[in-house]
Amino acid sequence: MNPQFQLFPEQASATAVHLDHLTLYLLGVAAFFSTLIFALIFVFAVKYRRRSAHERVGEIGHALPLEIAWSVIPFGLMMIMFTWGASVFFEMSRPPDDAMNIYVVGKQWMWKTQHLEGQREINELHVPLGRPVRLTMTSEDVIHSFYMPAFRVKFDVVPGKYTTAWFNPTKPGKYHLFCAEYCGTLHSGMIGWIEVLEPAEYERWLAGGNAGESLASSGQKLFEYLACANCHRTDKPGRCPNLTGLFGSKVQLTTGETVTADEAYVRESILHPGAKIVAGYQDIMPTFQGQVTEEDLLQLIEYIKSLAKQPAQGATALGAIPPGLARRGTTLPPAAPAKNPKR
Amino acid sequence: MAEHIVTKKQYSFVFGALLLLTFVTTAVGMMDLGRLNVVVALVIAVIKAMLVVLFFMHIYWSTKLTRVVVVSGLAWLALLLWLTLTDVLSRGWLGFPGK
Amino acid sequence: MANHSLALRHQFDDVEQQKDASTLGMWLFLATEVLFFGGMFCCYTVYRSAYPAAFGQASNHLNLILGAVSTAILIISSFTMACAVNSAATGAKNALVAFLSLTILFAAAFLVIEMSEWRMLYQEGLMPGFNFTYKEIDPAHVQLFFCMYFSMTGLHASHVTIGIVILTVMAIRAWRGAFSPAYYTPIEISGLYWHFVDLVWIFLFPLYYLIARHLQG
Amino acid sequence: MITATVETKDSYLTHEYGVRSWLLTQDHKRIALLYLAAISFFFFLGGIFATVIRLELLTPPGDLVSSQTYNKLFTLHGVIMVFLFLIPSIPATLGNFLVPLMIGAKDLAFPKLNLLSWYVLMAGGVCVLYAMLEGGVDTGWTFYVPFSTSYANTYVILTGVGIFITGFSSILTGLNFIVTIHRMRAPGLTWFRLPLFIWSIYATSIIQVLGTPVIAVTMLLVAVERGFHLGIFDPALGGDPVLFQHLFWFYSHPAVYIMVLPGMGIISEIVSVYSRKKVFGYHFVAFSSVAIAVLGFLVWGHHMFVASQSVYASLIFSFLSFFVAVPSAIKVFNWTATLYKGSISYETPMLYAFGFIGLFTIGGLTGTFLAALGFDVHVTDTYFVVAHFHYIMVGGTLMAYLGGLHYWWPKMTGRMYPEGWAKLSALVVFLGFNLTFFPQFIMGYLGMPRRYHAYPEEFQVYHVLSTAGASVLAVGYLIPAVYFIWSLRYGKIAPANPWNASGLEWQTTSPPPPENFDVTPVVTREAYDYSILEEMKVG
Repeated sequence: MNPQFQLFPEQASATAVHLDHLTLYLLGVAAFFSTLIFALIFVFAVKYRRRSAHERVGEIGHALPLEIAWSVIPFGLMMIMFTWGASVFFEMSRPPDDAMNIYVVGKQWMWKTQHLEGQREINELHVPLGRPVRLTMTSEDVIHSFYMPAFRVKFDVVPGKYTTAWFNPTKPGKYHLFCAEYCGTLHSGMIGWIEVLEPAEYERWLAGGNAGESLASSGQKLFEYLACANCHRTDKPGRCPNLTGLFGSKVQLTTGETVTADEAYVRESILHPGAKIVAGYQDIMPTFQGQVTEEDLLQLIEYIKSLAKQPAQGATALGAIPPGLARRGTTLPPAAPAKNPKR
Repeated sequence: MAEHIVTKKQYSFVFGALLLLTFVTTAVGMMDLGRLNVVVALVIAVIKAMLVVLFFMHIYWSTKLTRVVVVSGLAWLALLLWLTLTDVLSRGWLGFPGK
Repeated sequence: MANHSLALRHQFDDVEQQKDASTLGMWLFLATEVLFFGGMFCCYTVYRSAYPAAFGQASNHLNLILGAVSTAILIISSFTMACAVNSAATGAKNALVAFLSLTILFAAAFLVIEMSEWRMLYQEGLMPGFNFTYKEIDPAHVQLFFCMYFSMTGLHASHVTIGIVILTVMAIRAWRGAFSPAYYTPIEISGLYWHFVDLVWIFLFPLYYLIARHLQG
Repeated sequence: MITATVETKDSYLTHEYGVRSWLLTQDHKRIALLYLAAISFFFFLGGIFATVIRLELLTPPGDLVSSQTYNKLFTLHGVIMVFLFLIPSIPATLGNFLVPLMIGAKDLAFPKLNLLSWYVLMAGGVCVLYAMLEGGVDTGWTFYVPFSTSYANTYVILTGVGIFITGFSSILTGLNFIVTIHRMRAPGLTWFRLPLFIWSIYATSIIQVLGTPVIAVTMLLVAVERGFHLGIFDPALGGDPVLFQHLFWFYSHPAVYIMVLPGMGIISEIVSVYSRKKVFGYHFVAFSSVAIAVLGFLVWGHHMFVASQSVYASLIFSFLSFFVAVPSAIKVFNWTATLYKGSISYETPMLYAFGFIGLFTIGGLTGTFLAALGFDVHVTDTYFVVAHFHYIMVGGTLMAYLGGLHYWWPKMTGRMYPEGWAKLSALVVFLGFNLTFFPQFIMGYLGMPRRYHAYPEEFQVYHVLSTAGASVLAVGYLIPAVYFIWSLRYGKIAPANPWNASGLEWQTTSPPPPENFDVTPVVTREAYDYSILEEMKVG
């Protein structure tokens, strides 16, 4: 599969094909202009070589139409590059709705991947053929970059936030996974393999081996273990917002702003609870920084996501705050009925 | 125009205005005007800065070249802020983390 | 005429050219300085737009009165500096020395106030890297506010200190009679530098002391 | 005007003797030679690192040096080549020597500041060298946070301070040039009679003055954050590592133009002289330099398409990036058109100029590839990028620098270099360069990430080719080093104007007297007017 001498990388996704078409256009433009320049230089250099010390030179100082032509024509060609490049980029940036989600955590110097079904891998990723895969990625330490040349996919994995990449494998096989952002001593050892399996084979792989419980249920256990459920109750009004139906909804904050409860929001709420406080609630939640790992966070997020898919149980929580909990230094508007959860 | 000597009297007027504006901006800072606080504070700061640049630093009487230098310094700063904020403020517009 | 031909350096044709060159050089240096502080202003803007509530929270730990007073003091020093330039241009040597000394004095007073504010923040446990014990709302981003506060006021304070050194040298030279209405470019460009230091503070004051006060979450 | 006097005149080289006369000189020509000595040292030091890197990459496993050492090697190669060689290279040596001469001035506006700039560069260099001797630094020349602030265990602060200091050298040099070009031109030397080298140096100085302070303050923040354990960029404390990248590239992208713009100026001079024609489209070439300097500040985000910058910002940066390509293309076309109906001779500087135009064309075109969003996603942080920027920085800047050094060597030293050897070395450099870096384009598109100590076997073919090329290239750089030094003593005595050029710098003796000109020249013609030389010869 990997010949010792190749000029073009493997094309294992539809995006790869689209990108390679763009590449051909770019190469065509480059070939045309470099050939033109090289040929002109060569021809002029030979034809007008100096034959005597006093020969007359042609006096052409400038020519406006020529200047305009060689400014406008390359610019036109470059605007095609821009538009084409942007359209491929949008394709790369927008995972389809039906994509299966896989979580990736980078750390010095390994890749940890988690399937929703619970399988975890290190420096490997098994995916089924023909199904779009969406990666939600973060890093435990420094910036890494998840790079799969065969799919033409690369995106930085940044500590403190989530990033997204996606691909749709169209060819079974084993492909390189690289870290493309320099991350320290063993940067070149932070490599692995992506294995694209036939769907049936993938199901077999999922069923066997280290399959544990699903990410969401690991998250639920963690939720209970960390005693989150003491305040974030789903059965009756609690001191903290009800998390049912939270994920993906709009949340009104005490500052009057509205934010969408996405992965980043949930993550920030667990680590920096005071940063965004839901209208109608107090800043009473302790930080969990240092107590949960990035992988734990992803499990918690998956659990909270799973709550969003279930119909909300019981009535929406009413945010009544015991007066004793009001804390010095926080000025909050009078408690209002909160439809939205908080941290 | 070899030299334009600004008199102490002219300086005194500018000085008075600057002190007054400092007082006003502090007083307004103590009131809660919501979003207006930012606007007022920055507008007053810009007015004060202009007074200093124009009169204390003699830009009002200076050559075109000096003005170009001043404007470029500020324009480049605006560039840095503008293009950085282009990214920071538009994060997440596509609806996917990191996009 | 003999007086200032001594001050003419060999690479210039005449005094006018030399003065123009020095002034232009100083302005270019100030343009550099704008971008030098600009990097930090950019960080401030990004973080303030991201965490307005924490910035409001943190801003309330600064002493507004001290901030306003130090602003006024810097403006006074700018005024005395402008008067120094005027005295140099009119050849009033004693007034020049006096105004330069006053400027130095006010600059020193500014530093004293600033150091006392830093000391108070240190004691309150609000100095990241040295003593940061803040545990209330959103400590991480309050920390960020104080990181930016100390970086920017620290950089500004170092400029004030350099300014004091420059002005001291100028005052000594003026006292020895180095300047005349025909040649006082060094005074003029030191003045430009000093006004720039004032300008930076004119923006630091509202950004840290004023505009975030009422934004707490 | 063309003085052919044989009498031995007082020159800046013989005016004074002794180490003190050099180390305390305020003569821009002597300071230029101080820079030349310093940056030559840094170039060969950086070159040694490059050699070890290429040798390590000969085989797929990391077997020659440890990965930690390898990381330090490419970091120091980058830091030294970028901050201590390329950025000071053309402006501080050739620019320093030529700006006053070309505009008919006695010196730069601020000679003391000029000397100070050299000492500041040396101070920064000493910091970096000390960090290197103490154990080096392994963050990459980009110092990305949070690796540099929280995870690296090497001498980050010392190196960062070194870069902070060298930044001021660059700022002061640029400031000096701008003031000099504005205020000290000879009578009659209007803006549109200036040599194009002056235009390009002017444009470069704009970037130095307005861009460098931002990298300085960024390195300062990194040092402060690391030194005091603050959280300015640290995501664990709410900071934003991508903000660091914005600040870093705000300078470091325009820095590429600090490197290549002066090179373009040199090429304009050389192409004109050896084809005995005015530069085609003088105004376009002149304004394109300023346009590149300004537009260069609008495009830094194209280094961050996959860095989790917003898609919208990426679109804007990509769009703006294509605008920089237009003035670059204008220059290439105008140089080519200058050759048309010229009277072309092939002295060494002209060979380097041909090399520059060819390699810059490839470097520039691949640059537009990288500005195209989708394409960049695949090749960023791979060898494709490595190849691209070496085509610009080595194929462009270094070729121009060597061409300029040959062209003005007679003026600087009063001696001719050996033409035969020089032509040979130009050829060796060109071939060696292409063999080294062209395979890296292919390797990059295949997916070989940069900064890899060990790599999968399928890339070995290209690495072997690249290493072979690097050894040829090393020979190509050593030959000039030898014959330049040789020529100082044994080279033919140079006449005042060996190339029959028209610039003011050729109208004084070689080497020039300490005050540059016996009489301040008065300019009455446009640049590159060779007819006057012909008239004088015939008449």
